Amino acid sequence: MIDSELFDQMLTLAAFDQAITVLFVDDGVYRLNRETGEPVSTMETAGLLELLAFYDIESVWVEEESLVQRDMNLDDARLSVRTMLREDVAGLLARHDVILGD
Amino acid sequence: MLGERPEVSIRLMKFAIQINDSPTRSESARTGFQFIKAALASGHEVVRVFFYQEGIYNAFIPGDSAEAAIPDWNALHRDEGIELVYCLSAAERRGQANSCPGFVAGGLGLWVDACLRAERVIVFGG
Amino acid sequence: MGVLHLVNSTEGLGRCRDRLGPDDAVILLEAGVYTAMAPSGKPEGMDVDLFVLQEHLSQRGIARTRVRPAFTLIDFEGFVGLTVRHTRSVTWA
Amino acid sequence: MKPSSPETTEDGFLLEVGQWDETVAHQLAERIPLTLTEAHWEIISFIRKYHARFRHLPNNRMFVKAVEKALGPDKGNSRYLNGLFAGSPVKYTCMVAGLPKPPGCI
Repeated sequence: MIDSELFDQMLTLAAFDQAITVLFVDDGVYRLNRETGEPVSTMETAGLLELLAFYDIESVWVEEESLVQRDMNLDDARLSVRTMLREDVAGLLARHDVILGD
Repeated sequence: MLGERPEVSIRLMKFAIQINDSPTRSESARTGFQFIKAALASGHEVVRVFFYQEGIYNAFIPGDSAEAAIPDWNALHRDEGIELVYCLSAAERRGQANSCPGFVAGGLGLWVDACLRAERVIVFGG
Repeated sequence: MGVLHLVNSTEGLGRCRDRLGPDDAVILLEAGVYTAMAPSGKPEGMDVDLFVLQEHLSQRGIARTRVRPAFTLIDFEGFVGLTVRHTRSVTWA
Repeated sequence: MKPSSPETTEDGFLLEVGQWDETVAHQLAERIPLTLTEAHWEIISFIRKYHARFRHLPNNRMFVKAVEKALGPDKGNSRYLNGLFAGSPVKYTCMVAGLPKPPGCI
């Protein structure tokens, strides 16, 4: 069940036609697989990303170092999430008007 | 001779504030409360305070001016006319009904509206 | 200009350390103020303006002499000023 | 045999999601009261598919957007949906569709 209040906040912003970028960092990467904590390539992750995509949230990133530190990987080609390096996160933050965390 | 004038140092801003923590379990609600008071004292405007996630408990735990431990949000609403909106579904999810005076229930749409009207968005807690 | 990083936990400073841009600033609040204490000098890799909320230091009985010199003590009015100077902020819990 | 009136929560949402069928939908609609037409069924079947696919319930704004994405702007707008569902589209659509209470509905 995708019931996170953070996701509802993102989806509502998207429904108001705001351009949204989602970035998973630190323990946030576990949200890519909340149920089992297994590697992130699961049906549920696909479902979450599908929901984001349904509302036109297609800029979805996960920080490489956060994955590596947690022995997680993103090798499922079905997943539309892209990885970025920690050193590029500052630049991403600077390109947005509002930054909301969890 | 007119030199270059320094930029006016005080720029008045519109703030949208989100509070995400309970006033009894964390300091963040109180930090947000004091931030808002300081912002108002500096002449800034607070478009709306939106209470989300655990922050909705602020709408259900009466403020206490005397102790000053629990923010007196109602006084802020009464004295400064600040709009206090708690997220209805976040409150329902936590089984909370009958909010304290000064608060109104609303949806995330009101938060997005505040973000769009404000020049600065600040999130406390969570 | 830049992003203002609000750090309100002891882990927060470490979390934002490698995610700072050149025009950013950091303010320590709540439990985050503990990370303003020794070792002396600037926290490694943080070449940005660093602030700590004085009120939250006092509440924890931390004397200003124990705060690293790299941090500037600031009150709530100064905190508001920082959010005016930086166009966006992010909270690291 | 089905009970003649489906058991609901205090707010009128079906207690046992598995009990839902078209007859139950009509019974739930009668209590609002709403008379279901083809136009209603199009929206009801959309929200059931949406919920089955995403395991998520939208709030008002998301719902309008979601209907717009699935069925086009003629249907994905507040005026059309409010008219069809007595001014509370996301609430009554979910209710008649046998889904739980959606977020942010009074």
